[in-house]
Amino acid sequence: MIRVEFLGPIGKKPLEIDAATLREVSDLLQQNEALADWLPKCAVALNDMMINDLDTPLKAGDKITILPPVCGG
Amino acid sequence: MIRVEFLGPIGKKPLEIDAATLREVSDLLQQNEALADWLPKCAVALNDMMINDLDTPLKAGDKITILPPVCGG
Amino acid sequence: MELYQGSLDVKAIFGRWLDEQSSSNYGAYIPFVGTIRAEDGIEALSFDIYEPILQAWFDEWQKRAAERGAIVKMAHAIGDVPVHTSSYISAVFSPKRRVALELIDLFVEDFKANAPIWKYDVIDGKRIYAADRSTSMDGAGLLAQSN
Amino acid sequence: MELYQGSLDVKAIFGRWLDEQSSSNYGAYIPFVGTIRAEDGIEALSFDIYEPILQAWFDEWQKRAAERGAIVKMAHAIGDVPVHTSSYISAVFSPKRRVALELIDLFVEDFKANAPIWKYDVIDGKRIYAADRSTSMDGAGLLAQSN
Repeated sequence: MIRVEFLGPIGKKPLEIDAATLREVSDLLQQNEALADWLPKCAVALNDMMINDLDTPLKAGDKITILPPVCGG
Repeated sequence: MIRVEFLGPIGKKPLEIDAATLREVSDLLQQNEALADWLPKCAVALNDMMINDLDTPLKAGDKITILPPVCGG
Repeated sequence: MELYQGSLDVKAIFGRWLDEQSSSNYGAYIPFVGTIRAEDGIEALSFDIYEPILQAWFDEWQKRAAERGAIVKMAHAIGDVPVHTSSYISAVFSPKRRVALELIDLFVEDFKANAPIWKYDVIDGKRIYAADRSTSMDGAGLLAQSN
Repeated sequence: MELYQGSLDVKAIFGRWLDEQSSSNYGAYIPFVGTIRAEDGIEALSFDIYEPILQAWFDEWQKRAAERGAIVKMAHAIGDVPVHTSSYISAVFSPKRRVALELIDLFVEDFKANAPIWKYDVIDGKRIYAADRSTSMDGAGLLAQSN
């Protein structure tokens, strides 16, 4: 299982999903209407490392983090 | 009389001179060998205002200040 | 990197960083102190922070600063920060003035763009995400791409 | 503008400026703290200041800052300042981050170029003009022109 966590204002509980690549995660999340507005604006981390490649392979126990637009300071 | 003051490291006592314009002050100071190395590097103030014009007229009681290269901080 | 519940004690943090580097022979110390402005009827701002990625971001910046002989410091508030108090302090120490002035600008701007911190207006006790002032992080939209 | 005999009390000055502006609704406060580095065998640096022109320079900067909604502050030491102590603090307060970051850079650089302050190395108790690190002010050479 892959754990997907949604940070800050998204206000959505974590999901546990099956996926072999980040592309499969993308496919699954895009089916979720509550995320339609968020996904185009959100960055993604795998095990707390920022990632930029949809072909990133996943393994059981991986944690994916969805980061909405930020404003520190 | 015009008073000419030399600041910081120049280490020269003030002069009292007669001069009608800054150009005349320049002529007088250029005759002073001790100032030969300083004058090309020094900026000038008249009554504590920085000036850039040799034709600036002078009047009795004016104070000219010679400012060598600076390094605050 | 230091995270605090609520407003920062600006003088204490400034003074401690100064003391810690008092014999490090840095010639320039530039802190940036961010204070909550009273505007739009807010009583406070409130912050969520995701610490693991903030720490990684900060560690990467410490490396970038070290390449120029400098160090960076950062403190940020978690939760509610009332107006006219401080939520954020960052700082650069450097042997030289130019490096310090350049790094504080880059460091603060990259912080605004990429530190995983979310801001909320607090109005009548309610917490409202500051969507209009927030910016997408580098790489945003990856999961929204058509396949 | 504040001038002090000898080293600056950095924490006191930083804290007082912070307190003075505590309800001014500035969002950004950026001090620049300059500290004497131990190098080239110096025991201290020493400074001469010509206050009337420094005050005029500072007043002009206060106007420039005001045009952008900001204010500037400055403190400098007169006389000897031992290594690892502070000779110089300047600061910008501004409603907005970008203005503060831009002004502190311009303010500090113009200070280095045009504030009427002369620096001396103190080595074995002797005061030696720091000629190699000093720069001519804007308009230098006026009196050396051939007529």
